[in-house]
Amino acid sequence: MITGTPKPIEEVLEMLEPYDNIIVAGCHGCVTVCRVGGEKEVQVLASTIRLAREAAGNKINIKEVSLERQCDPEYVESMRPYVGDYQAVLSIACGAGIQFLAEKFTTTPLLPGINTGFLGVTERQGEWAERCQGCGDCVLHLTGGICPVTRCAKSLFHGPCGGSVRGICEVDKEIKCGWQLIIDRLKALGQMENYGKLKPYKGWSSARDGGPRRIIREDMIS
Amino acid sequence: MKSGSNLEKVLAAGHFSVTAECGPPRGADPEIVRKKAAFVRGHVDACNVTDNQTAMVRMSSLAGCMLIKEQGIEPLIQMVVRDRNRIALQSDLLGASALGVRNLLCLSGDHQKFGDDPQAKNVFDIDSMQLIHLVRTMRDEGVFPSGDKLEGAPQFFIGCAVNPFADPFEIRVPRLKLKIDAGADFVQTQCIYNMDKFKKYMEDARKEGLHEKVKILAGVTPLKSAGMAKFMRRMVAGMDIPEAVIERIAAEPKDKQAAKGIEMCIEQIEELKEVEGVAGVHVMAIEWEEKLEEIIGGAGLLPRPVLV
Amino acid sequence: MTGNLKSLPQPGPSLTGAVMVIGGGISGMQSALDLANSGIKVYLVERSSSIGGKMAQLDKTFPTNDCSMCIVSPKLVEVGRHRDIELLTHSEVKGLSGEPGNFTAKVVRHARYVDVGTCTGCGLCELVCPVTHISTFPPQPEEGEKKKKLRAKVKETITGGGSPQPTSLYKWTFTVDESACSMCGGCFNACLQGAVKWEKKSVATIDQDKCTGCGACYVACPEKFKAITVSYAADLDKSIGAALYARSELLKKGFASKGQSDCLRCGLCVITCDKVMNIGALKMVETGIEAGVDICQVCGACVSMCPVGFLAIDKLTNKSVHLLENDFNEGLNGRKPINILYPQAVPRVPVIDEKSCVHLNTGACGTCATICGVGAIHYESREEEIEIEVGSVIFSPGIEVFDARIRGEFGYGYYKNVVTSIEFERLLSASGPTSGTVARPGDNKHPKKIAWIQCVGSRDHSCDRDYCSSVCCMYATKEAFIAREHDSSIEPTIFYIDMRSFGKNFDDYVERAKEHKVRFVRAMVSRIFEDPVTGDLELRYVDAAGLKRIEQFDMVVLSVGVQVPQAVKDLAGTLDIELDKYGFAVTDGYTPLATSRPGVFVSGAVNGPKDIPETVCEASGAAEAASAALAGARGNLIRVEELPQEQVFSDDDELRIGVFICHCGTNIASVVDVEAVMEYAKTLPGVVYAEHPLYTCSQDSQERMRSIIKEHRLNRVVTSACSPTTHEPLFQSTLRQAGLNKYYFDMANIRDQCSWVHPDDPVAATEKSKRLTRMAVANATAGKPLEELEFSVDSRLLIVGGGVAGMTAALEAAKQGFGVYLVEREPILGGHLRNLQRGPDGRKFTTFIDELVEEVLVDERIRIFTSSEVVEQAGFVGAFETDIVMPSGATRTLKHGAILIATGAEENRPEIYGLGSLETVITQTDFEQALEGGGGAGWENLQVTMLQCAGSRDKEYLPYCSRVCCNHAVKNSLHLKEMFPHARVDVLYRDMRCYGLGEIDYRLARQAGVNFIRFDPGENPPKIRATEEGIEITITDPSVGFPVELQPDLLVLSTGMRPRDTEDLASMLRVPRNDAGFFIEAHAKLRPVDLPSEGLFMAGTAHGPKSSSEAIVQAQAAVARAVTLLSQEKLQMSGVVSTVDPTHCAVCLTCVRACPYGVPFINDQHSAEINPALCQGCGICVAECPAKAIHLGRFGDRNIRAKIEAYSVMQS
Amino acid sequence: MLPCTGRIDEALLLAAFENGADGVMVIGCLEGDCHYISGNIRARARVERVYKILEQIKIGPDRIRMYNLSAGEGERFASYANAFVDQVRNLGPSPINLVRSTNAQSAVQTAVQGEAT
Repeated sequence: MITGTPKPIEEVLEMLEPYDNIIVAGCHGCVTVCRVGGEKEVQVLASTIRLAREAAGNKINIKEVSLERQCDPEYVESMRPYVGDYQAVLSIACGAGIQFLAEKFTTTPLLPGINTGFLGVTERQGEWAERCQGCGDCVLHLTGGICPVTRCAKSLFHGPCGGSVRGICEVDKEIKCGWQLIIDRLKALGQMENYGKLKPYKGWSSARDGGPRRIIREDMIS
Repeated sequence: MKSGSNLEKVLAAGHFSVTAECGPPRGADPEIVRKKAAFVRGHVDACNVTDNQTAMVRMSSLAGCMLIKEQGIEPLIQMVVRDRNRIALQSDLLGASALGVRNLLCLSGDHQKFGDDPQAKNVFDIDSMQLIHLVRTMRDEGVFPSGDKLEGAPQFFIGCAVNPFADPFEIRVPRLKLKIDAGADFVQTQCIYNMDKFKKYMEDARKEGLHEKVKILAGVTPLKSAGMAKFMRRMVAGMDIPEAVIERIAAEPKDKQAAKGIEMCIEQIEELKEVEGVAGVHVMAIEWEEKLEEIIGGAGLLPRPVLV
Repeated sequence: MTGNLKSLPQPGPSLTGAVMVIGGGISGMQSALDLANSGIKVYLVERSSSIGGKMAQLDKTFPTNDCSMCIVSPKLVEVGRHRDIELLTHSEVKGLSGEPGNFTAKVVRHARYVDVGTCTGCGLCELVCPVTHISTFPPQPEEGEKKKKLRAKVKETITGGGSPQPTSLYKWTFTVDESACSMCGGCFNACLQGAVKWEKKSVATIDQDKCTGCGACYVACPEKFKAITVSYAADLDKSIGAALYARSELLKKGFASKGQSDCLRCGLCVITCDKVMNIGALKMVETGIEAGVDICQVCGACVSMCPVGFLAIDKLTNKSVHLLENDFNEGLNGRKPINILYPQAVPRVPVIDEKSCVHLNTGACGTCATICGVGAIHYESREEEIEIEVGSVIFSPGIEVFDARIRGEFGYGYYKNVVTSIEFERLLSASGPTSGTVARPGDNKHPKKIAWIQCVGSRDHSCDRDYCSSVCCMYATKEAFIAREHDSSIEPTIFYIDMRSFGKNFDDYVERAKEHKVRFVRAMVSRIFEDPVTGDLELRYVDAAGLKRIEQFDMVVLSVGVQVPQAVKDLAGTLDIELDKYGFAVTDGYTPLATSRPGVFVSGAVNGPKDIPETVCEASGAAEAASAALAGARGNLIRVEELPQEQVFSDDDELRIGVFICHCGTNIASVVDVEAVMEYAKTLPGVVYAEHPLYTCSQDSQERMRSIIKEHRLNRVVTSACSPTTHEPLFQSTLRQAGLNKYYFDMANIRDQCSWVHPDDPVAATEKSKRLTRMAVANATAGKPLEELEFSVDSRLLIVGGGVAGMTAALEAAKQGFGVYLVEREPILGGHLRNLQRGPDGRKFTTFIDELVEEVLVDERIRIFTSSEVVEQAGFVGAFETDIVMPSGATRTLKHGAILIATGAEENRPEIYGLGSLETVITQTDFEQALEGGGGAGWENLQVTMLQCAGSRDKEYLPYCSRVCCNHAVKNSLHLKEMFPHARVDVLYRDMRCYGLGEIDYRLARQAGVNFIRFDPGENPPKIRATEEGIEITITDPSVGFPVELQPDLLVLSTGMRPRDTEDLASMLRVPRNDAGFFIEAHAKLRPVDLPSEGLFMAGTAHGPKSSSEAIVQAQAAVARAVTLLSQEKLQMSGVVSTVDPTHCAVCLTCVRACPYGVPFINDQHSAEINPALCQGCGICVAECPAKAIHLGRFGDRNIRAKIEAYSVMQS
Repeated sequence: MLPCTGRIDEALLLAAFENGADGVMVIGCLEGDCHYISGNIRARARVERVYKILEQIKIGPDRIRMYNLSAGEGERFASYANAFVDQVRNLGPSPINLVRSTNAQSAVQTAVQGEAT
């Protein structure tokens, strides 16, 4: 899922300074699951903003909405009837959702309420970790199912580097060396021969380096 | 001869070779390089010039190479893949070769987190292994990786670094093999203190016949003090300093520890000379270049052979 | 309710499906609840006016320090409200005839004078009753004789510290009725203010400007004329007594802060004595109050009326003065003749004590009846005798404490600062006479050094109390512990003989007490001397070193033992039950709850001294034993409530809210302006009806509520009254009876939260009441009907473990009519008891076990699986599915409604002192076996040393006390001495824990020459050398003070018990075990055989070490508890459970991870789902859900937000 | 009154402040003694979050506090309540209430109780 963290409230308040009538929009997708942008967070954030603003003698009116997903046009359209009644929308969906709103509602400023994080997994309740960078060219079959691009701090294809000590990355004690994980896994799978092969240079064009990406599947376009 | 460099020649002639290292300054003052070069000159077969080591911004490696070359030292350019994508790397390789640099060490580079600009974006377009391969392709096939023909192929004696003590244990030798397959001509190792472990490493490498495919220069660093030893053990990733080594230097009074460090380094080089497959030493006298002569000479490796 | 019994052979219609439970203490209550909850009608007969017994008197309970009242009061409420428990309080059993299955009991219901059905328990009668002392009533006129006014011959004048200060505060107005005035001038003479104008032969008049309202004239006016009338007096419409009380209260408030102690000249005392009590002993004179000390009846009414405490009863009479003692508070304070036993009493209905009530004795007073708003007081009540038909009887009348006066050397009764332990409980109790402040009775000083003296009336042959009372060591430790919690400067010391902390976690508790600076001194105190000036006490004792000691204490608590009261002994005679010489019921070790009379069962301390959890076990066990024979009649006599169809409302329906603002007598109304709150409530949106009943909870108010709901077509109801914890179920059932869903209701607690906490600020309290009412109305508006789903119950019981507990449980459950699966790991049934030989009564265990096995085998309702183990468990209460693996390796799924764990324990065999390698070192069990085999060669002169606590109470081995070893050692010693009188036994012990009647055998063993030598593992551990060559033991005998050398032939170790390996089972069933591996009960005190998960029970040594009799009791108890479930055809799930809105669920697993019970799961519809049968209703998932997709019935966001929003709406 | 403090969430606590509370007390069972095993621990975390929010938006963190009590500690409850009311009195009306109306009587507190009986 796409993860994120709440923006510091001071930053949000600063963004909102010019406005006194806004929408706080949550998303029922990934950000609900990672507990940063669901209906409950809409309530908490809206309450927090109202309190802060009223205390500062600068009351703000907030409409609280939570879209099924902010990344699908039909759901986004459901806001259209009333979005014009507000000065701005503070979205706590991921960056994709926020932009999609901005794209659809061209006259309304869209403000981010969260910092979008990464494509990750829930390691346990309250702890998420990155697993994929969406490079568009998956090599997981060669690396024991562990992504060298994401899991190695240097995205090395022939790791580990000298900074790997006892399975820990030199960058941070909390980061496991991705290459140690890959090697452990290859060993367990009996696929160490994959390690000994020189990998071709990574083609980054399928990643973000090729410009904003688009997937078109003709068979599905109706 | 792949590159025709002095180092390549010395090694090819079967001499026990010596390289050293020279870090460019954190500034634009060429005199600093020249001063360091004076300590190195005549004592080595080639001298490494580091490339923004530990992600601290320094004078560029190529400029450093040129400055020491002016001083009559054969340069060995280090090149990390952290800061440059494959376009910049190719371009710099061509430039270095054009300027007469013939020795190259391909590295990943320390993570930017440790340097001046931890907020910087890293590149890592290709990794060091792929850089070796890239250089070899350009040198041996005379083409760009893209397939286009080069207007003059670069000439490099291609090196890489290995850490015989790094985790995980089981990939140390396979990894060396991989580098050889990629195109490495020589390797310089991380500085060695644990001789037992290093000998075991060499034994494993010999089993695979790797010592015959690549020239192995064993890294050594003289210890200035017991404190430094402890610091390195604690702070430098993959540094294996046995307790006995530390005890030995710590047994000396403080003012005698530096001399002891040099004595121990010389002993170590003597010992390395006897290890089958070790083709030379890489003496990293970090900010202590003035002792190079004492060390290298002490180990009976002076004067350096001059080959034409 | 009879659904599960359809398959039962009906033993004929003649059985009576009812049980009479005698005694309403914790034992009787538990029996009653277990019976009534399994379809048996209960008559609960209790001598005193309310149930609760001794436990209600206790402050805290060991070893958890739970508040006793807190944990017992839910039981009280449940018993009080139970449809199938008929409470016969203030009643006594006078006879029992008939046969088991069909008894007829004669029960005398003493006159209570207060109607239990009408009374609301408001307590106002108790407040207004002016009587505080035991009166000496004047002789009553013979029939037809005219009542004569008494004339005082001896008079004393009470003069105060200063001159009387006339007050005309809250003045009454006295006027002369001209038509009635006899012109005698009595009033003129009586008036001290010169306010009466009178001339001979003319009518008197009163100058209102001069009159202070003292009523001297009123009293002086001769009875036959009654020419002076009172007006402008609050509550005068009720009675003069009520009016006097009202004015007295007002004056008390008015002078409360003024430090007034001189006479006010209010005249209330004089009027009370004359007009209320018809005595007329008091008169107002210039210098004060003149008392006719010879005619005073010593009722104390004048003193309680006096607003400033000017009068003292002993100055007003020449008779001896006796305070009417509050028995519940052990006489530490007083009570009124009309008295509610204690604040949480059930029924919370007073009783009038006919010995001290003035009205019942002289016809005077009668104030309480005039003040009672519901007319519940009936002076004409008379004792009545009723007959009740029951199938069985449970005898659980409880015990009393030893009369400490018998041990004169401690000065109890003379030395004021020597109290009994039960008195000390009341001193600690927040609801006790000192409101929980530890003060010594002599001078109310806070004592620092307090001593507890153990075994007062226990283990004492001299006063015929040979037995150990079992509970004193622990309660003394608890009292000392709690006393220090109340006041950390207290230094408690406990003087004891043996520390008998033999129960589960008891030793830990004692250790904690030691850490909390409770000092334990092993010494017998020989005498106490009181310093007559200071009231301090001097204790004399001999310490461990044998030195005579003298130590001063501020206060002494006598740890009095328990004993069977004479009345109980008499009752046992009436019931024809055999008692032992001490008065405890005689029972058999294998049927420990059956008395000598078939059909009559016994439970609680009358069956031998015991603590609360053991009593609760016995109570459940007795319920089981009493109902086993009545299983065929189950459900015959219970009442089924007929309820009307629930009305269905849609969201569009008009809101019609009814609000009831309760006065609670004066509880609320004396502070909160209930009328104003009611008027305010009427203004709230949706409210169509509001009223302010005097007692909303009274029976007639509830009937009225029903009719109002119908009449006004209400669809929501709000009460602003007392605590929802106690009263919400009542109101909810009224709603349901009126056809409303019971969740269309909310309640504001304006008593506890307004009138009680803000008595001094009526305005704010009223405003807060409005606010709370507004919030409750908002919440009721947001209310939604909730459904309480029903599901079928599988009536079978799974029992894991086929030892004595498991087999007993199986047999009993089968007798109760339920199918049983009995799963035993071993190939044969019998468990650990097979290794033991004989019970304390000398009968062989093997015979008993074989009989038991035989019975289990032939019972076709019991399916036995030996060599089988539980491997998988699923489902929930009422519908479990358990997989077992059978010896063939095949798995079988058993379906059942409840689970009983009886996995047992085994003898501990640590490798110490050569046990296991030397033939001369054996365990008690080995020794018992050897004795059973007749001993060995040369045993005539065998020398045996027994080492107690060998690997027990030892952190390295078993840290806990195994409870049975001391008795085991005594039993084996006696057996050996009996077989070989010349054999020698030395028992090395730490504390001989021969609790209860075990003490008697301990005494016999000492008399038989068994030598007991105490050791302390820290101070004088025995030095033991056991080798092939022999055994050498050196120990310092503290009784003589020098080392003793022993060279026994045999070293017998008491090694204790350890639980069987149940780790897998416990994790499968998700039930907790303690560090030692024993299962942890749901509640240490009141749910001793329940496991924390619903539908799971345990019995026997799986719970903790215990004797076979105790295991049998637990087995019976566990079956009783299981039957309360298994006998239900259906179980109802709570409506207050969490439900997931599947259309909104993000399937994020948050709830799955957050639920402490692991209930939510993701279903095949890709939504989280919560099984309402498993949901505990805590709402943790609701608060965590990031999509707000979970709703907790009646605690949803809409409810809470409605309340929060209503909080802030400022009233208009 | 709630079945367990585990039921209360941050949005509701903030709503109390929005609705004019000057302070909020959350009262749960003693830690380790939660009737519902872990509800009070969850509640504590939520209260801590609201504490931080109140601090950041300058309403004042000391206006919220969680207390743990057993059912038998009436006296202690009273003393906690009094202490908290005093604390909130010292803080004065919440900035919200100050802004809203100088005339409006400042409400002192709303108590959210988690009672597990």
